[in-house]
Amino acid sequence: MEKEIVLALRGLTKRFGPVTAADDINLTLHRGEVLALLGENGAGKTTLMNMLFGHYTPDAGHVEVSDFKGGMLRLPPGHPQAAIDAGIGMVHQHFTLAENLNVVDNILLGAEPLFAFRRDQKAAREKVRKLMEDTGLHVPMGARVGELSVGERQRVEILKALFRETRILVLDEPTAVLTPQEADGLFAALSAIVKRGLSVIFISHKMREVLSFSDRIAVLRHGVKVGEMATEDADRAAIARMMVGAETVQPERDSLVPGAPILAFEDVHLRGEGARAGLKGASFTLHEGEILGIAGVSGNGQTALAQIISGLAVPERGAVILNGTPVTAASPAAMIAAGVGRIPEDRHHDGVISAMSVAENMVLERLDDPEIQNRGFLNKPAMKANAERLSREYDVRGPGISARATLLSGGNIQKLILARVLDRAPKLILANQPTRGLDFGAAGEVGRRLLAARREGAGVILISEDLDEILQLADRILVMHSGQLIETDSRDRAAIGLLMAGQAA
Amino acid sequence: MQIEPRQSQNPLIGLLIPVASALVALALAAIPLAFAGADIGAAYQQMWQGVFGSRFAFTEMLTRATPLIFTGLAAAIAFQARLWNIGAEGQLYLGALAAVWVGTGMIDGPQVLMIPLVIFAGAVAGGLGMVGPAYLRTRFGADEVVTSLLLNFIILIFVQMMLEGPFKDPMGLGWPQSEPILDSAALPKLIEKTRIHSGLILALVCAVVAQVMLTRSTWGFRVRAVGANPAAARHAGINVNRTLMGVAMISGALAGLAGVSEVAGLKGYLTADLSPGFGYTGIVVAMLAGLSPVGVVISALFIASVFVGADSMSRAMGVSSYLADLTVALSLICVIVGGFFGRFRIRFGQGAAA
Amino acid sequence: MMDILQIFLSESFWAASLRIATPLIFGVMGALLCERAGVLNLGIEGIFAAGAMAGWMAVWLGAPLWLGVGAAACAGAFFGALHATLTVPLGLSQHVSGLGITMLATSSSYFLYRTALPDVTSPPRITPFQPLDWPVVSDIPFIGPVFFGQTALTWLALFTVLAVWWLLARTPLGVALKAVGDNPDAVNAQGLSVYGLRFGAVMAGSALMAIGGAFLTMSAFDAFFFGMVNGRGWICIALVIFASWRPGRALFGAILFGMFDALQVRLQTEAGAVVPSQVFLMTPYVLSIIALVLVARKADYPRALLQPWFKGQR
Amino acid sequence: AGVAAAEKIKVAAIYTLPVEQQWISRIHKALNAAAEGGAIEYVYSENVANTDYERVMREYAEAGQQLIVGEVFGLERAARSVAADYPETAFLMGSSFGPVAPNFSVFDNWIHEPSYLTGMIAGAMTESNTIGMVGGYAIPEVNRLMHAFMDGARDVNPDVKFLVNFIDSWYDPPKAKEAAFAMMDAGADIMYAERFGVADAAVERGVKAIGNVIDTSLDYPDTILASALWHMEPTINRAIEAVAQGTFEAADYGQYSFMQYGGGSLIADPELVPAEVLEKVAEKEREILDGMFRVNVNDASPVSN
Ligand SMILES: Nc1ncnc2c1ncn2[C@@H]1O[C@H](COP(=O)(O)OP(=O)(O)OP(=O)(O)O)[C@@H](O)[C@H]1O
Ligand SMILES: Nc1ncnc2c1ncn2[C@@H]1O[C@H](COP(=O)(O)OP(=O)(O)OP(=O)(O)O)[C@@H](O)[C@H]1O
Ligand SMILES: [Mg+2]
Ligand SMILES: [Mg+2]
Repeated sequence: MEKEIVLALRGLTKRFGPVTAADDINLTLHRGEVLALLGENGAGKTTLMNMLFGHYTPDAGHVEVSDFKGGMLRLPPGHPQAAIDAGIGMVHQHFTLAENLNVVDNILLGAEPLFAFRRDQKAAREKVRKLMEDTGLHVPMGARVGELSVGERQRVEILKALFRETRILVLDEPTAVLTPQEADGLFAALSAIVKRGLSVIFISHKMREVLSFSDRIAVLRHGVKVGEMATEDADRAAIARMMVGAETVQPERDSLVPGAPILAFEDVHLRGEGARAGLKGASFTLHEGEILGIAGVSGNGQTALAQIISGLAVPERGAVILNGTPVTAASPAAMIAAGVGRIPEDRHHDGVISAMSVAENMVLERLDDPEIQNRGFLNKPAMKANAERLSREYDVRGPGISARATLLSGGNIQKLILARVLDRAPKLILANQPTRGLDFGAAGEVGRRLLAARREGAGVILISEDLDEILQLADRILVMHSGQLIETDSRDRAAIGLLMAGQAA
Repeated sequence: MQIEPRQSQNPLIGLLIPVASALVALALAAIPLAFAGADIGAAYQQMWQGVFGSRFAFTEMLTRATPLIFTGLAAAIAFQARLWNIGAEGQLYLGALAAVWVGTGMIDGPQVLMIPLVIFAGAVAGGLGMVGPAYLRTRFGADEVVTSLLLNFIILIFVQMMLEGPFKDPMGLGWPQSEPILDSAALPKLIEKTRIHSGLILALVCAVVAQVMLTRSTWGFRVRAVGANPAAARHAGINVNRTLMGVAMISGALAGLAGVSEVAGLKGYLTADLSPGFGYTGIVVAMLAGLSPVGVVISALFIASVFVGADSMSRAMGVSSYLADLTVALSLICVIVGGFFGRFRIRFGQGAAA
Repeated sequence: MMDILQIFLSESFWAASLRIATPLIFGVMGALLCERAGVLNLGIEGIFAAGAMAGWMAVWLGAPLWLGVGAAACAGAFFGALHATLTVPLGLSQHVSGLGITMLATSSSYFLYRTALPDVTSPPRITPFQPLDWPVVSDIPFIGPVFFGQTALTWLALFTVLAVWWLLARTPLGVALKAVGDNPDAVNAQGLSVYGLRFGAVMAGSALMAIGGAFLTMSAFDAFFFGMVNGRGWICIALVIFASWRPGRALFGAILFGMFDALQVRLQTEAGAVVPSQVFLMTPYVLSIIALVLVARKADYPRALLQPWFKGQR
Repeated sequence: AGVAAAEKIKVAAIYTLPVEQQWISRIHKALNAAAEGGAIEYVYSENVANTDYERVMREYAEAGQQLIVGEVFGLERAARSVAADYPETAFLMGSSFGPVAPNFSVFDNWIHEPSYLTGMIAGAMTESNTIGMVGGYAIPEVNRLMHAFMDGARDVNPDVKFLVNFIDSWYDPPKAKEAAFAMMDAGADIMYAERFGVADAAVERGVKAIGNVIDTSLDYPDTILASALWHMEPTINRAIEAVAQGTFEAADYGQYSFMQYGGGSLIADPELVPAEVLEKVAEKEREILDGMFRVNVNDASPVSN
């Protein structure tokens, strides 16, 4: 029996210049239903949700919500307040948090009357505390959001969306930065609320969550809704085919014999920043032709590890030996020169200069290369040729090589960085959360590239919170917890999960 | 209502908009003119005459633009690296002080030696004036907006002290001014009986060099990278602090050259009222030019034309000479708003028609 | 050394520090409001002049003093609205717009003044705010003259600090203002108007700046002069950063600067014979830089400062 | 020449500061008076930056102004070269240097004589033997008046001490006021008010003040003991007459600011200053007018003692 319709999108259309990001999309949502919205990077999912919530004014179409009395109410376009008043809560793909405010203030922002002489902090805190209890999403209430980890921030986003009498919750990639455990916790909590009548639209690239949590699946491709199905009738291959319009293959790891050691950490200590753990006596050795997977919940020392390999920091104690020579000074340039390729965790912050062109970003790390410059002057034709070749070889898609990198989608930015790093045939690759936020086609591509580099003899350090990814790509697995590394031979998800939580297997 | 970037850049619009903005600015200037009871038509004619009416008027405009090109370049280069140099005014005075220090008899020699020496001294002094704030930022995290701004006050007072002390012209009858620059160290005049001098050539050369360096050299690449995203630049192996210090030196040096040009090209000696705020106006010039060095030349010429034209007009019409600054301000605002309509368009309603 | 101690012990020194600080307090609070909302307002130097002129002119034309203060605030709000229009919905460069406003506000004030009073050879005077004469408390030694010998505008300045602090720390509006200066998307996503908040903050902040200007012509002095703002606006821009955008520290910074200036005057008088007067004139600025270097750490910059925000774009 | 006499002389003035500034206000006033008297047609530009000054001079000369008045302290050489380019135009400029033939005349505010006399009054009337002096910038025009004042005070009271302060601005009355307050705190009971703001501070503290250049006694009742006034009319009127008669030539008009020509005068408030002091001052004034006493000219920057 069909439940009542709480939300209907009617012919929503949005164009950005020549791009039609959403083309005449119709979608309905029922009470207590969980709808998964799928599609490749850039398919138009976020755009659609932004129209729903009033961030974007649609070029055509409108949004209707039920008015509780059996009728439908048309929302004024481009008006987030109206959406909020209608009981819609949205968790944005990119956090919409004020980092200078604490958790409670972020949640209360806009929820209390603006022009009041003072605020009832006590009652508000109580209400937030209760919400945390109800949802199982716990965050230190008084902490400034700027000091929280990404996972904690994601929880604040969700609490924010649920705080105001929400009956329709929109989640745009809520788990992209969560650990599997956190994600499971989130869905468990949400399921409870859904049972009480909450309707959910959620966007994700993680097939496992989609299949286990949603009731229905809608798929977008190039701004068009290409299909809808009940989750119970769906399987991975079918969904993938609908999303991409073709068959997809997952990367396969063939067996290789590792070569000589290229990087060794010997009892390395480095203080962490803020609440994050640093390294407390980490030791390991990486060989040529080997992918070393570092599993673990983010914030346990991964950042410190990455900083050292990136050349941004040197150990306070212990030794790092690269190609047989100890690393003594923090210098990214020296690392690059030594043949280390670094794929940073935060691609927007550390990976690209988004105000500069794609071509420029592709030579960012080789400004001294005589192929790129001549006596300090850039060789523009060479840069252009380089960018065209890399775009082709690594399938970087976007408005063109002279467009600013900000116009690329996240997946394409990641491909840009991969191209820049891998094209130099690095002997050592640091891949830090390389597939975050990518659709599985793009994520598969990253995996294939890393495997190809391994085949060429490179050693790879793969830091990831995605256990599936580690299990799929890594030759050896180290679990990181509280700044320490423990090697495990186990390939069992549960056993590794216990290590990640700091318990001996 | 929605603001959207224009998709295609219509070249006609690119040409039309600055012209339209200038016309709107002139129309707005009619308000104060009417308020002061002047004949508006005649006023516009006088304004045109004040810039293009004679060779003299035109050279005067170029003379006024010269220091603005230097200070505009100083701001443009620093701002490209997101180094907020608000201290061009002070650096200008440092450059001028250094120019009179070496140029008034400390040493003497032929022109080919003295002129480069004076220019070099001024550039180094101006550059050091910005290296200080840049160092305080990279070393202590002290915001360079504050330090470079406060340094303006300090340097100006310091210049006064020098002009009443060691730099004072003994023949100056007590007036706080430096000795005159030696003839061998003075920048040659370009046209006799006008004030236009070779500082203008130097400024244009600097603009072209800056343009080439910023867009074509690896140095310029690094500067832009550091400005746009210092974290990514550092991650990519660019030495951010060293780049910033270099930018500070060059930016300050350009501001210092403004001082050299004014003192060795125009006035011949240093007084504490050498600059009517060229350093601050330089920021406007640079931003108006979208931080492009060649654009700086154009916007400096524009600002100078409006000022000189309106100033001359206010005199001819017998209205308060504050009208000149008022007209410059109005033009500036109209031009940036015009620039906005060049880049964006405003759509009303749902725009479903398309 | 003895002399310096004596200066610090004298009540007149502290009274002077507070008096010198008063216009700065208004200015720094105004700049702080604007910047907290994400808008740098370099129009401050001109808005000071506009406030000085509007307040004075209103009183000179016969308005009561407080109406003059109101006129100044309106003038400030007007230029604030212009700056906000240019920088908030249109998202134009805050540097250029601010410097443009400084030019516009200054030159239009002078132009109006001169066109209204073409033939003055000596500046016309008004009867300014007088030091308040509080019963009893004015007679308390030290505290009395320092605090209770000030004019009503100084008290208003101190009250403004309290009000701004309260606004930011205790009210929902303040939370929203802080948020819009940090991440406008956060505010927008919660259904609040980014434009409205920024507009309001810039107008209110500019009104405060203008009252700072009015203090110069209606309390510190009784006539309007060309150029009498004399860089005070720029000092405020520096003080806001010194204060890490916090009202309490901004008050401290303003009074510190007032102290440096009051000290400078006294030292110059005492020791002007041995050291050039300029050495003393420099001290407030030099000490300010030293103070900044000492407190400088990663100040929590309003992250959205200088960043334009357009609805429906990323 | 007969025809020209009927026509008004075209006079333009160029000031580097606004016309309210004390110094400039005296020139402006004299020219306004001449304009009202019908002798001249008067236009002016105020607050002209030194960078722009030369252009303005040329513009006025090109526009056919017959007499150009102004002050060229910051650009002595440039101004003279402009004058050389327009030999038909008469220039009368405030300057520290001498005149240049054929058409560049100079003047300055030589009111050191009445300043000396006001110094005598201050010296006689101070009880704390401490006099405060607040100046704008330490330039010769200011310094020499301050020194004359100090000499006058020492003449009648050898024990008198001076506190000197420069505020580094022509126009910052609040700052001048603060400097004055500081001096009164340090014991000054008479203030030499070179800048706007000083007399205001004196009024607030009930202290007496000495005026300079302009008469402000009406603005500050019961405060201004005496003022050394500058009158530009003798200078301006002579120049206008010379232009009208076609006899203008390069000359130093500085002397017309002396008391002898009525360019400088003393005004004292008999209600505030005791008769015996006034008598002594009047005697000195006569000596000056008779040429029996010359006030020393000292351009060095004055300091506290
Ligand atoms: N503000 C904007 N300006 C211009 N184009 C935009 C804008 N936002 C989205 N687009 C366009 O909309 C299309 C869809 O983008 P959208 O962000 O909706 O993708 P998505 O499906 O959410 O992708 P992902 O899975 O990576 O989050 C893109 O191709 C892009 O061209
Ligand atoms: N301002 C913009 N103008 C034009 N196109 C844009 C703009 N922003 C994004 N796009 C386009 O939108 C598409 C998707 O963008 P989006 O940022 O949503 O990608 P994403 O994969 O979701 O990124 P992320 O990994 O950060 O989530 C891309 O094709 C990109 O070219
Ligand atoms: Mg998306
Ligand atoms: Mg995405």
